[in-house]
Amino acid sequence: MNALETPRRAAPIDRQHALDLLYEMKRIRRFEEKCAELYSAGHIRGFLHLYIGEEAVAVGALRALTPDDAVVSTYREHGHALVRGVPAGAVMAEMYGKANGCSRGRGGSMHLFDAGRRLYGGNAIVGGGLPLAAGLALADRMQNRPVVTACFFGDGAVAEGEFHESMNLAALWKLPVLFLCENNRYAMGTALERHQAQTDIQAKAAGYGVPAAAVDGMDVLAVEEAARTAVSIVRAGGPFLLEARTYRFRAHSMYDAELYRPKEEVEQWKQRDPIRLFETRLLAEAILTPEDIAALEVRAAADVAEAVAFAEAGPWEPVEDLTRDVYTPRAGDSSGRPGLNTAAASDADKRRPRP
Amino acid sequence: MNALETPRRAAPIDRQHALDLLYEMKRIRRFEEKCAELYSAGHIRGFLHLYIGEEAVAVGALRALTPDDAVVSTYREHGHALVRGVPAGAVMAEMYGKANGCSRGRGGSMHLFDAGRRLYGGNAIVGGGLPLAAGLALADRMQNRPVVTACFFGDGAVAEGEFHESMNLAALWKLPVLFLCENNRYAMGTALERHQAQTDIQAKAAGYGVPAAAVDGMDVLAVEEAARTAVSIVRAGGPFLLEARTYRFRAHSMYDAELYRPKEEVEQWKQRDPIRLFETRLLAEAILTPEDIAALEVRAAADVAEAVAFAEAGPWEPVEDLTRDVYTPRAGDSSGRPGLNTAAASDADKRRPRP
Amino acid sequence: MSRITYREAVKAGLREALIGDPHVFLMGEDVGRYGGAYACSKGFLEEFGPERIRDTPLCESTFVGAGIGAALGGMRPIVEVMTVNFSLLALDQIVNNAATLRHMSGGQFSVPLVVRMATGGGRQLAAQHSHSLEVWYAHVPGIQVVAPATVTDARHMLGLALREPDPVFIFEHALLYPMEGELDESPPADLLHAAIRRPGNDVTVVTYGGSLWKCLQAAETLAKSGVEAEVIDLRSLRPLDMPTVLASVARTHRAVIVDEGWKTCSLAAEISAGIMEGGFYDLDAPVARVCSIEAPMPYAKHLEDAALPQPEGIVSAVMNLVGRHV
Amino acid sequence: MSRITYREAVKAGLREALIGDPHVFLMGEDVGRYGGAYACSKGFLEEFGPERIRDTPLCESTFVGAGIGAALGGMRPIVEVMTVNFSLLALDQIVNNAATLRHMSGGQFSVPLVVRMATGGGRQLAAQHSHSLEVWYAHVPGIQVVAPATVTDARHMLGLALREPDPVFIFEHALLYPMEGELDESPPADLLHAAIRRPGNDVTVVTYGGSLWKCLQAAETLAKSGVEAEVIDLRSLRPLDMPTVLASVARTHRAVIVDEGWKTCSLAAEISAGIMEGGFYDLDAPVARVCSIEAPMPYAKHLEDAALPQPEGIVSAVMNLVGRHV
Ligand SMILES: Cc1ncc(C[n+]2csc(CCOP(=O)(O)OP(=O)(O)O)c2C)c(N)n1
Ligand SMILES: Cc1ncc(C[n+]2csc(CCOP(=O)(O)OP(=O)(O)O)c2C)c(N)n1
Ligand SMILES: [Mg+2]
Ligand SMILES: [Mg+2]
Repeated sequence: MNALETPRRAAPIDRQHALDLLYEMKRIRRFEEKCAELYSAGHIRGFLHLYIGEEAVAVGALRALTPDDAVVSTYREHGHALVRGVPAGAVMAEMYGKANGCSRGRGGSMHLFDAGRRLYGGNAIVGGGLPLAAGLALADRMQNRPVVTACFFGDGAVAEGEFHESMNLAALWKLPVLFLCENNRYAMGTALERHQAQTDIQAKAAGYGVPAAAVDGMDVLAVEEAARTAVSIVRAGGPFLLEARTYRFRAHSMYDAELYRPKEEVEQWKQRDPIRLFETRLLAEAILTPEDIAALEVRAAADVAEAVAFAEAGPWEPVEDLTRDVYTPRAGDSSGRPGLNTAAASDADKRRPRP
Repeated sequence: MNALETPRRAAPIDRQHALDLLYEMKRIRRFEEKCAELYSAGHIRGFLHLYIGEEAVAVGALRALTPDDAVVSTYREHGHALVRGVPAGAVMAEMYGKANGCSRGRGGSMHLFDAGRRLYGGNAIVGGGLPLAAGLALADRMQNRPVVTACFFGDGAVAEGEFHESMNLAALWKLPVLFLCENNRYAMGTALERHQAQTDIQAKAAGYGVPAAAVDGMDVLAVEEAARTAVSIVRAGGPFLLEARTYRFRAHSMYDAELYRPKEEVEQWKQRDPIRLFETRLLAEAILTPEDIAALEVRAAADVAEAVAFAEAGPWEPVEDLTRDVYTPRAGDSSGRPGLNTAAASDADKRRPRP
Repeated sequence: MSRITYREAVKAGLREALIGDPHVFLMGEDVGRYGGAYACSKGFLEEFGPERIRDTPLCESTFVGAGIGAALGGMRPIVEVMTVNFSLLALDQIVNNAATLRHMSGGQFSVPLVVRMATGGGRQLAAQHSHSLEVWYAHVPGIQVVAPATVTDARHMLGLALREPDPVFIFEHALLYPMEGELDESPPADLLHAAIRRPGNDVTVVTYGGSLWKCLQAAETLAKSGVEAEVIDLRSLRPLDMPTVLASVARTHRAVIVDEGWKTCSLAAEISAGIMEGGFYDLDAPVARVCSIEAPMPYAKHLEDAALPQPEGIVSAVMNLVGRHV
Repeated sequence: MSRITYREAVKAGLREALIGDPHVFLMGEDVGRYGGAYACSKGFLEEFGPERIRDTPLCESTFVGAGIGAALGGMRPIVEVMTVNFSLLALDQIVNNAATLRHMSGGQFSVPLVVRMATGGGRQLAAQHSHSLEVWYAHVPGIQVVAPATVTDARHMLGLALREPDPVFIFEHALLYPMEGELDESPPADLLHAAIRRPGNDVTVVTYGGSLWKCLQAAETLAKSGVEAEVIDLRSLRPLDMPTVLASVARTHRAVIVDEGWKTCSLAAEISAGIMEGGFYDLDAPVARVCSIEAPMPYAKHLEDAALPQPEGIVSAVMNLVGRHV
């Protein structure tokens, strides 16, 4: 195992802080276990990529951000969305394809968006979010907003040209991007050693003069601390590459037979389950009691049940609205320009109100 | 100036070797000076990118290859083609657009090809040749041919995703590619510092676990030596990144007003003109006489004059052959398939003989 | 005749190719250990070894470009781009190298490369994973483009593609992999000709790939109303077999094109323009197109269904043309 | 009216945009120190400073993607992709992000991005530098595509594009930059309508961009033979102003489309299909297309000339249609 062993911190852990972190991780876990069930039952469709095993990364890292910061994510982003504050009901409804979903049912599991929380998706193209993050950071900087853009991507994405190009651009222009690599050691069925010539991902940052660090992605406190340090560097004026070393416990997606890795490897990593690890420590250090933990379980389960109910109760978007939002409605014109509404003009173009 | 100072070698320089290198450099210089003239006269058209100032790189580096090795080049490739052995007449005729050109007048200055000499172009897309080089090297390795593919590219190309992807793939699969960066400090009008966050290009190789070196690209002997070392490493089984630090003395192309760099900088670099540098040394070490050098000049001028005559005398390809070689002629069928020759089928598809 | 799935057919074609020529190798994301995103190469790594079944990193531009280079270098690569959606990252290599190298070099090189990819929507994969961009490929001289719609074509088109000296792009509609069908004993003679999948004299329905089955279903419905549709499966998208289309239109005098791409600047537009040019005087009514709604593909099933061509839409387009109503 | 070059017009439009809105900035390869590959931003770096005139490294996918991100983040980026040829490297960002983000997010975001690029052949730049891929862009819902053919449009389309809330792609034919023309005092009212550049009643010639001037030249020649061609400049390639085209065809009963793209699956095909659908009963003859020969562009001038649409070819296509010969 490559995951870093982080030394125990001397400072005692604050009880409320511990409760918050543990709850967030449990809520993601519970939420996704439910998703898997709902997928089997046919309520969720398309691709579903579970984050189970990697919860400490989202929970630790996103703590380091303020609400004004921006987040760019991947298709394995339920955890990111939930921690960022997107209501679980809106996320679940999105996966149901309901109009009360956080993307109005247009996006599904891979395309969770929340403008109010500066969550810019949800991107199903591996590496596709990296240039967006550079641009968002540029916009913030040009508008003198002292904020950071956190960009999540997997180890697999590191091989794509966009990683290289975006790191270079962000470094050149000193853009406030936190490049956050969730290294779960696999790109679908391709192990890290078979897709990266240099498997020490954070070491690649030197090629761009970018500071970097790796952190044990199974230790939520370590992730949080590393992210805080990274964010403060980014906020002071330039990119940082943080590599969180983690592991996904489940299949790549719901269609995956997992032929590419031995069961024992998975079992070994499960010994370092970020939730169990944290619980064990909190109990050992007598910060929480078993009853505290049981209460969190109950709360997480209730939240997820509520989310499902919200999704179940949600309306379907009317089919007539199919081409809505292909283009932005133009102010002061709702009628469209009849002159352009011909058979050859597309339905979308037809519908679209023009200035 | 960033160019490396290379210590004088102790071993004396062989006279014939010196004559060869110097002649090759002079021939390129002369050839390209003529190209510039012919461009102004309208005989050469399109984009013309001169290599003047960078001659030591092609001359030194290509010496390290055998005829069985492969070469992938850029749009600034007259020097590469000439040193590789493509007859100057065929190169010149190509720039005239004549049928006796090395690409039958289809390619022009940016697309010199020579199958017999394993010169795979001539690529006008910056970075476009890098994946081809990886593939050629893969093919050689899979067919147990103990050869190397040398891939030239500029400092500007290093920013493109293909550089990153190709380095990673070549390193992962231990492909015999010599990545040869001609760092002339500018990508068109953009200086190295403004397009690379890490200006020490060879240092980027560490991100892929690839061995690398930088060499003074104005010192033809140093380039040759570095290339020989690099090629022996590649031949033994894996990629190498060699960065040759050089400078182009002329405009990026014939259209460039050179607003982006001070004249003094150019003048300073011209002090390190690879031809003058080598001549001065050869004279100082009494390896050549001024008469030797004058004789080379005469020979180079004659060769170039002959090339121009060859080009001038060349035929134009008949317009009827315009769609020839869009597809490969199919063996045993010259008639085409009349059934498919309709108005809607393209002219190219029409012409094409089918199996 | 035997009944197999489209996936098995693709797999059998690949296996035959790998067994038949030591220069053939398969390269792409997850073709090895994972067994292929659509399980078309399951077991191949064990059977043919890692030299010939090559898992690539995520780098579409480079592994497609490396396929072009390997083809130049004497190998016979089959590159799998997992889906057409990701091929957007490789278009520079395809358009500027694969399609041009022969012509640009004055005929010195060929690029004997086969690229396979899954295409199409209908699986609730939303806007970035549901493209049907065959029309873009069909626009590019220097390459061939085919779309196997039947298990027989899925079984044999790869072998035919490997006989071509130039780049061939094979588009497999992702919805077809689990589809079962009868495998014809006799392989198709070539890649180039369209096939009449259902004869009829009242209207010509031109389609390809995954839409074929919707068209055949629509034709059954139409037959109940006494309208006999001739359904043409283009098979090859470049070059286009317009003679087969025009001969049919000369008989039926009406045509509907069904294409899962967005309508504007679609492959359907090219067929319509081709009929305009070669069959104008045969037409009793304007050629109609049934394409996808011009919107990024939505995730929700009811919206996706409404966005894609469906048998009902095909039926009513035909009924409009023949001047009747269902 | 004043006489200026197309380059000066583009430059004046850019300058106005930069002066008018502090959120506007220009980004791309060599837009700053070099002054733009086509000198359209010469002097801007000095005038507006390096924050707003940003030279990017060579990384088309990332700087276009960064433009999308900056637009999401509240800026008003103008991204210059030096030429359409290099935009192939950015198509994933364009198709999968710029065109989809609004719809995919359920309308939460707009992408107010303008991308400019040079397009077309005719300068002996050979196969990789002579593409006319406007048709690919015109296929994609979620974006707008325009092609200024006149100095007036070159001057004003950028400003109009900056009023649109969604991504607009501006294609400038590279041969036009040095062209002089009269600048109309009154700017065009919108981006969306086609313009009749020459009225006529015998045939409709539909075109856009660099080909407009070849069509006008052909129309002059035709006029000498007594054939009056109406020349329509599409201006907007997405959406297409088919009503203007159809109204013209309803008068002339004949149409020729002139498009520098390769013929198969061209924009010309879409116009032809659109006339099929909306103007079939008006036609006296099938719509014809004059496009580029389907081959990678050769370098040699005589071959390139033969590959591209030329006035003579347009004249003879029209003469074929009207049943006369020159
Ligand atoms: C450009 C692109 N290529 C291929 C795919 C198919 N694909 C989806 S996820 C994935 C693996 C990505 O691995 P990684 O970046 O490590 O993320 P993880 O799934 O491990 O979180 C692949 C190959 C894609 N979505 N986009
Ligand atoms: C993908 C791509 N983008 C942009 C261009 C336009 N262009 C041609 S050469 C060049 C600069 C390349 O610089 P470098 O790689 O350093 O090579 P050099 O010209 O210095 O030899 C640019 C931007 C191109 N040809 N291809
Ligand atoms: Mg991973
Ligand atoms: Mg350079």
